[in-house]
Amino acid sequence: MNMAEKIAGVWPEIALLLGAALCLLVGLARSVAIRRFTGWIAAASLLVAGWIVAAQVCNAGGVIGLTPYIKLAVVAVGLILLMVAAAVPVQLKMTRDIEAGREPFEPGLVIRGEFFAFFLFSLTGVMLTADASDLVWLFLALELTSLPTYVMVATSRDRVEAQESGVKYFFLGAMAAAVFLYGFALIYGATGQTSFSLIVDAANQQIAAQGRISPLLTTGIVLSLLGVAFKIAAVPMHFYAADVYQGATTAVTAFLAFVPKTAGFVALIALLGLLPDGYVPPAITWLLWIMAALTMTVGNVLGLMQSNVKRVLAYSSIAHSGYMLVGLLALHGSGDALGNGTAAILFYLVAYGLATIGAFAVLGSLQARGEEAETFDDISGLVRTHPVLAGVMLLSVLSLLGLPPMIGFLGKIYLFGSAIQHGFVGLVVIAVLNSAVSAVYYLRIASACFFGDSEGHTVSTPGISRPLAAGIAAVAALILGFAGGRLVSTARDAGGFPTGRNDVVTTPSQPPAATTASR
Amino acid sequence: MNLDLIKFIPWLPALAAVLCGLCCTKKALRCLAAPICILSIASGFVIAFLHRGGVPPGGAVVPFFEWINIGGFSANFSYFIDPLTLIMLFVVCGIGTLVAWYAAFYMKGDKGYARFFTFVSLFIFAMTNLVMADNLVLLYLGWEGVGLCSYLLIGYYYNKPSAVAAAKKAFIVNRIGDLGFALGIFLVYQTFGTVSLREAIIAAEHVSEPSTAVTLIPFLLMLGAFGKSAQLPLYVWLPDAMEGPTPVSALIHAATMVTAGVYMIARLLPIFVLSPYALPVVAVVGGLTAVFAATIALCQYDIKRIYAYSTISQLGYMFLGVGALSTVGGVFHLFTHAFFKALLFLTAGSVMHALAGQLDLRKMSGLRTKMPVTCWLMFVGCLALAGFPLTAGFFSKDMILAAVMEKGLGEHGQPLFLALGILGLFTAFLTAFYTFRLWFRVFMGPEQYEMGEEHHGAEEHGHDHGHGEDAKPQAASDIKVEHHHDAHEMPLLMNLPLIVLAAGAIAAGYWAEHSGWIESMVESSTAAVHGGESAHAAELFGYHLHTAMMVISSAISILGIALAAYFHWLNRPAADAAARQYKSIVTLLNNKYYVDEINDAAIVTPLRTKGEIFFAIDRLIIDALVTLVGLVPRALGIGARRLQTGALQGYGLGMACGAAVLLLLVLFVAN
Amino acid sequence: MTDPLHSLTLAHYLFTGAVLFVLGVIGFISRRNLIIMFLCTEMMFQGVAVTLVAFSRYHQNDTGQTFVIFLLTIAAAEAALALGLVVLLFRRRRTLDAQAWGEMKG
Amino acid sequence: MNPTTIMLVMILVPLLGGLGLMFLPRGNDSAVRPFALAYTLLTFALSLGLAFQFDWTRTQDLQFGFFHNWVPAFGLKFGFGIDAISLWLVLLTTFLMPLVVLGSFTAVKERAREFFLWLLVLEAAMLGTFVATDIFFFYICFEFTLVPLYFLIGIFGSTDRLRAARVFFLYTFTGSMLTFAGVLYVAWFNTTLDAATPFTGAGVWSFNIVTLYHAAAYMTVAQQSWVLLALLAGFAVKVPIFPFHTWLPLAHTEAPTAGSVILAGVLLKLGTYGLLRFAIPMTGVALDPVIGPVPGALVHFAPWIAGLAIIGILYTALICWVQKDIKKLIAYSSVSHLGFCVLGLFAINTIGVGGAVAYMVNHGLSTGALFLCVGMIYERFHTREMARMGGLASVMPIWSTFMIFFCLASVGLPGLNGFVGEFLTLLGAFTAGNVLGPWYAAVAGVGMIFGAIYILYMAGRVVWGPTKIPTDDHGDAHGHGHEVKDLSAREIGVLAPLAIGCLVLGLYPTPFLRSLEAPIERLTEPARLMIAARASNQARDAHLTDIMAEERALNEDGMTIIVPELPGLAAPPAVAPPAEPER
Repeated sequence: MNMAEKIAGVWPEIALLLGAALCLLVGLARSVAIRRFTGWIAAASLLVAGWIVAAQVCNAGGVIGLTPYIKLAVVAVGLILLMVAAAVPVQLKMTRDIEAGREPFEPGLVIRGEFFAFFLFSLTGVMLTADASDLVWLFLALELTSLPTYVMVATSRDRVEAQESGVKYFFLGAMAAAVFLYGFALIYGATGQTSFSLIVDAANQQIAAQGRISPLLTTGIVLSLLGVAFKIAAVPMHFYAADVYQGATTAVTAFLAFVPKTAGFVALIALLGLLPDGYVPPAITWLLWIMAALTMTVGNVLGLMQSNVKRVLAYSSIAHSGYMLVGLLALHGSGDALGNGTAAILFYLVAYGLATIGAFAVLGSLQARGEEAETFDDISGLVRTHPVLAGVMLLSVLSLLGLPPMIGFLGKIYLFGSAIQHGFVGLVVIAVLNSAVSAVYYLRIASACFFGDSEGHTVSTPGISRPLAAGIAAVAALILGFAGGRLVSTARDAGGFPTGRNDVVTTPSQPPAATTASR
Repeated sequence: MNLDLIKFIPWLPALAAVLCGLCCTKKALRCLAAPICILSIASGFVIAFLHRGGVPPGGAVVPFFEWINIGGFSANFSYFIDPLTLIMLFVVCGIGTLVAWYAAFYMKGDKGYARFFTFVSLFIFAMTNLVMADNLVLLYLGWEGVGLCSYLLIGYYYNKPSAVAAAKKAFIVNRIGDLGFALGIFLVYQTFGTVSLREAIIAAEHVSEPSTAVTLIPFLLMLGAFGKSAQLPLYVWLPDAMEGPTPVSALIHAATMVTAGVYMIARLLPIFVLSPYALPVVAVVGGLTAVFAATIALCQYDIKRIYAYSTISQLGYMFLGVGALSTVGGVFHLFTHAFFKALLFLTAGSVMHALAGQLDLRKMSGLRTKMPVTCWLMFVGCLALAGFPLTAGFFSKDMILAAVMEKGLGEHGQPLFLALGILGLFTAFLTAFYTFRLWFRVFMGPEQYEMGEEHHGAEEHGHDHGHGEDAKPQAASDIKVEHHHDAHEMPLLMNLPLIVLAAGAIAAGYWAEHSGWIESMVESSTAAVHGGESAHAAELFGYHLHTAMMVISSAISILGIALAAYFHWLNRPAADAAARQYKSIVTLLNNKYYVDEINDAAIVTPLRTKGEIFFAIDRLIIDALVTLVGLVPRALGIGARRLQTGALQGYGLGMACGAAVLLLLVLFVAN
Repeated sequence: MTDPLHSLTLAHYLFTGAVLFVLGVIGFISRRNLIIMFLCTEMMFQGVAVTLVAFSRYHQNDTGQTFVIFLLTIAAAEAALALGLVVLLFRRRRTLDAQAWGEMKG
Repeated sequence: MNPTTIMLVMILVPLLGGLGLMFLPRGNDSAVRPFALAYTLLTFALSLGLAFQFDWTRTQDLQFGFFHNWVPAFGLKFGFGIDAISLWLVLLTTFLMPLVVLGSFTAVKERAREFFLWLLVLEAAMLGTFVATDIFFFYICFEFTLVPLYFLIGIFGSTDRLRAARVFFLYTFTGSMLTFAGVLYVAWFNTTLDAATPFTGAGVWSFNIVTLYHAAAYMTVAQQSWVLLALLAGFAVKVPIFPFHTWLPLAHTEAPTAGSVILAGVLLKLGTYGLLRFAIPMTGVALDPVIGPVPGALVHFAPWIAGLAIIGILYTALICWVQKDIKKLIAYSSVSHLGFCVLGLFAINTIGVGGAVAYMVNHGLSTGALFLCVGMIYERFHTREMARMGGLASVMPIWSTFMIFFCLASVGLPGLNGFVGEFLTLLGAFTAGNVLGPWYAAVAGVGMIFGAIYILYMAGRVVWGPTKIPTDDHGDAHGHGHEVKDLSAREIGVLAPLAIGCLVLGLYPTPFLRSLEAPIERLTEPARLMIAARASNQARDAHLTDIMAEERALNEDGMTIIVPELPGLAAPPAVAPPAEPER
């Protein structure tokens, strides 16, 4: 694979980066009217990126491999996120004052342009993560995903909580980055390579020589997995999630719930792809097993204790990471049907993203006492004042709960089916019991909306984009539940190939033989 | 003769029930209920009568329509008709017609007039189904159906708590027996593969070596019979059942329904003989019940209760007879008993009617001048019940006693039956005594009486507001208004059925026995006793015994009557003195051996306590366990929450330690 | 074995890297000043860097050292971000004590 | 109209109709009611149409088969098809719904639009459950029934409604999540089978119930036990089988009348239906690697489950007796009654299972009607305390007549519908040698006595006895001073069809029962064969080897639903879904 091909693969990212740069430039303009364009620029660059991806997909004759799938998902969900985020900068008091002419213009304080730039940067990072075929690349892509989000969290909201979120997110993120970096170093140390395919070759040699991979390589992968677990908020790297989700403005929270998680799972899939086919050291199986069980349990039990909807959704986000970790265990599956954990995760990411963004968008569409709605009180009796939003919220939580016929249900079939196919029945039982626990807090949200009495202080925020985004996400979650066949087969195609070795993609090969390796 | 008409016998009353039910809705239609009901029952009688000679030997099956058919199991509405059925139909429809006739007057002015006849029609429907059933399940339908009607009619005065309680008790106690019956049906089905009476009987007759299961069948079925026919220990409901209107007591609780148990055993005799112990058990229970109930009847003061216990006692006789393999005697007694007991109840009803519901023996005396017809009608009934020579009761009771003694003294004399025979004679004495105690108390002696508070004959309207009904004063009914003034004789039309019954009570026994009708009927039905030789030998030898028994029981009966006359007519203070002297026995008997109290303490209260305990368990243990399971995640949440301190370093520590622990765990433990 | 420098093996470098990393972790947990905490994360990065360079030398290829270059770049970017954040925080609370930022919990 | 279309439309009418209610002009909620009634009536008419088109000569086949690919990659389909069991339950549902809607006309005053929306959506979900031939389509509808009822209880319930709704949802949801895992397991097992295995469509993911029946037969007993436990987790809670019943009384007491009627009338039957449709055929026969076919987990578990059912019958019956709230009494009685149903199911013979199905339908009618009766009382007096009322026979004679009638139906009086089910389930248990046996029936039969006790106790307190009209807190009698209105024509219209239904099914259930024979024989065949084989141990090997050989010889496609009028294709041979081939 030569440089030209490599660059050809990243045209969508280049489009996004250009868009980001343009946003930064336009954002410097003194005129409010001009600065308003930044959002549209972001949208346009996303559309362009999407068009490029679509063209690539058409050329390749379908979504082959995880990269185009992730890119398409990022573009699609990114557009919805953009709709949710469109109103964010306006919320900053300072920005409002400056725009109203009460404060003198100071570029550093008016973050409309930067916000969208960061937004695009982060999405670029996710796409690049999917492109990664080298540890260095992977590292850079992950950092590109994360760094902008630190800023977005800290500055998106004019409240002390946002800054608290920022500091926690940033510092812990840096620490986690160091952890996975250390893991990368060990992987490099064990194989002498950073390119994925070369690492796999080295690992295969180790297997050929010793019957197993070297402990150093195992340790490296384990450390990397642990570090990347921060991105998906998996135990034990989950501590930040609730605080950060709560402190950030709702639009950013929605962003956090999808974007870094996607990057994290792509990275995890890539890292596990470093293992030779069909070989998983027990250490890694155990690690994933324990992490999955702990993550979903901790997420769900903590979700029970909350009075803040955003925190509830944060813990739900942790729990869903736990479910998806179950899919990681089934990663080395055959390409067929349910057995493929990669495909299951890819599908679930979209399912989860739609549902959770729908829920956050509903929250973002409301404000109570001048602040964003975020407590149960704020959404109490929502059905009386905003029946449509209440309905959207209901659909979203039902999908999160995995109740048929929402898309979340299909996602669960896929994930748990793949795990069962790989013999992880015990884990699936834990997972379904966890789903039952999660019903408690999802129902709390639903019952607050439908059974509570409205105190009347909750009003909707100006603008149509957020309710629209919420509606689109929820309806998509519903429709894809009924008509999810296409998405499932796309995910299956996408996940049906060994990951992280993009060169394989260009030489269409048979999927690895079905291995129903059960423990 | 075409048997097709037979199947309408139950369904005409069913139609009548529907029509009467419709009559309930409009006040103007109410008076139509009685004629409809009487007509439907009477036409049943006529149909049965038309077929009196047309029944083929061995019976015939008249299919009507399908009922329950699944997986090889089949139970349909199809009717089996043989002489035994005919006897029962005569009793049910005949007595039914007369009682309904009587009730048409007796119940006049009652708010629930139409309702009453609805239930009566329904009862006849169920009862005819019972006696005509071709299969056990249909028999069970009739069985439970009559129980239901009994329930509805006992609770007829539904505003009266005691009536409601009595109704409930009747239904539930019957259910206990019914469970045995149902299990018996199951066992029959499992053993013989059919619930058809005829097929089961044929199968039973071909059983050469009865298995345990087969010998169990009669005991289960027996349980049902004991419940329905108020035998020990399931008799408790019948005395309370007297809360119902008196015609109901006459029809259901004396003449027809309660004899269903006897009918069933007679009908299924071939199955009962499969177990060597089944019939002796029936006989023992019958004999004991007879004497047990008779002793209680001695010391009761409520007229209807006395008759109720007497009914139990007489039913005991029937069981004794059937148990002694004298189905003829059992059915014969059933037949005669229907006449005189219905007569007794109806005359008691007349007395009540006259005295505004007064039922207490101690509060009435010397009514013979006020109510001469009733007085002598009841006298006839009493004679028959007491087994006075040549009355109906005399012949049938004698046949039973003779059969029992025959088994006791015959060739293979069994001491058990000898004892039962003596017990039977003793009961006969008691019967004569308490029967005439009642009659002498009510009709002889100085004329004095107190009026009752009247809940019989007219419904207490209680809270009738908002119903557009008669206001309270009128509700007490026209008849009642004049009753408050004085006791009086009943109108002739009302006494007409009583006269018919009285005629039966006197003549039915002689006729049925001496024309050989009853014997030929029973012997050509499934109740026929096969075992020719011993029957023959008994007949030879028993002729003398029979005569002897006639003499003995006549003497006993007359002795009883005389004693009653002395104590309760000629020298009432002597009776009081005797009662004082044996106070503890009298109290015991008056309180019916405290059986209700014992049942209450031994069964009802513990069960109810169990209910309370279970309910507590349900809430405090099972539900609490569920809640506890539900609390597990919450407890975990509380634990996990302690780690979410909000402090940056704390999180860092958590992450570092967590990662380190996991790393070490998987690297060193898992590998 | 006479010259200590010649007796330095891969293990020594790795050990140094690991020590740096762990010291960084410990520092991060135990220090309360935000700037020092950030420097501790930098120390963790440097531990990784040392490890990478050592491996690069061991494997006789340059990939590891290339990696380090990128690592340092990212570290610089993070530093810039950190300083911006610290300024923002200091403006808000007039303190750099990490404990001041613990409103949200549970 | 094409019956398949009728079936689809029948499900869509309430679903779309319900959603359509949202688009009626706002502010005029009373207009919603006739619409809701019309939709349910239309659904009923359609279901009758379906019954007329149904081929009653082959009731065991899943007729009008039709499927729409949902997620082809997993083999998920929206598969429709009905046999006689489904059809009767569909008819029960569609029959009850108009009555429920009619019965709720005055009970629901606020948010009527939402109320009828949820009611109609619930109907669609229930119908979907009964017509599903794909286990996940079944599961979807099964699960989705929770949502409407959750809202019906939570919005329109009594005082403790929030807790009741939550407990109801969580309890049943938790159970059915385990079922979910079990179903996935079976489907996965199917994919591991050798491709030559007949009927199973091996190696391919499929959730077709018939395919899974066959696949499950190749499991070992241990595997099947887990599957059965997983299925039970969902269905036993739904039924509910003791000791998983505690949610039911709570849900019933708090639910609005309509919710209670549907809950008792149809939703509980989803549990028993699930057991019959999935647990019994799937776990009847297992494969031992050495011996060959052996009795499946069902046969091993049946006595235990039946034991629980019996405990439930007696235990809850006694609890009923000490209740003070009529509705709670009836709610507990449901647990007791459903115990008979479960007992019949696990007798695994035609009589017992037939009785259980009859029980499902009959209980739906009689208990549904009782809840309606209680609802009418509650609407008048705003209380359900038995201590506060009595002797209503004298003020509400029509109501009392109905009440007594339905009480008697519920007690199992012969001639009314309750008897048929009760008698047959007990008979089935009694004659189920090698599985249950006489003792089971004998002990369960005590429930008949207790049943009479508590029902008559209730009737004795409410209908009979001295008249007592409940007074409200101010001491005034409810129902506008002293006027206590007896049933209106509308209310009679609600109860009368139910009463007629009870009577017809009580006196002439033969067509109903006959139609059940074939499907039940088919569903229970594996288990029955195994039980029979166990009985005659000698004959076992030869006999079953024959069967397996025959089955292999038949080696046909696993898709056994009959697809009528498939264009361009001759109608496929009516491969009915035999668990084992016809002999």
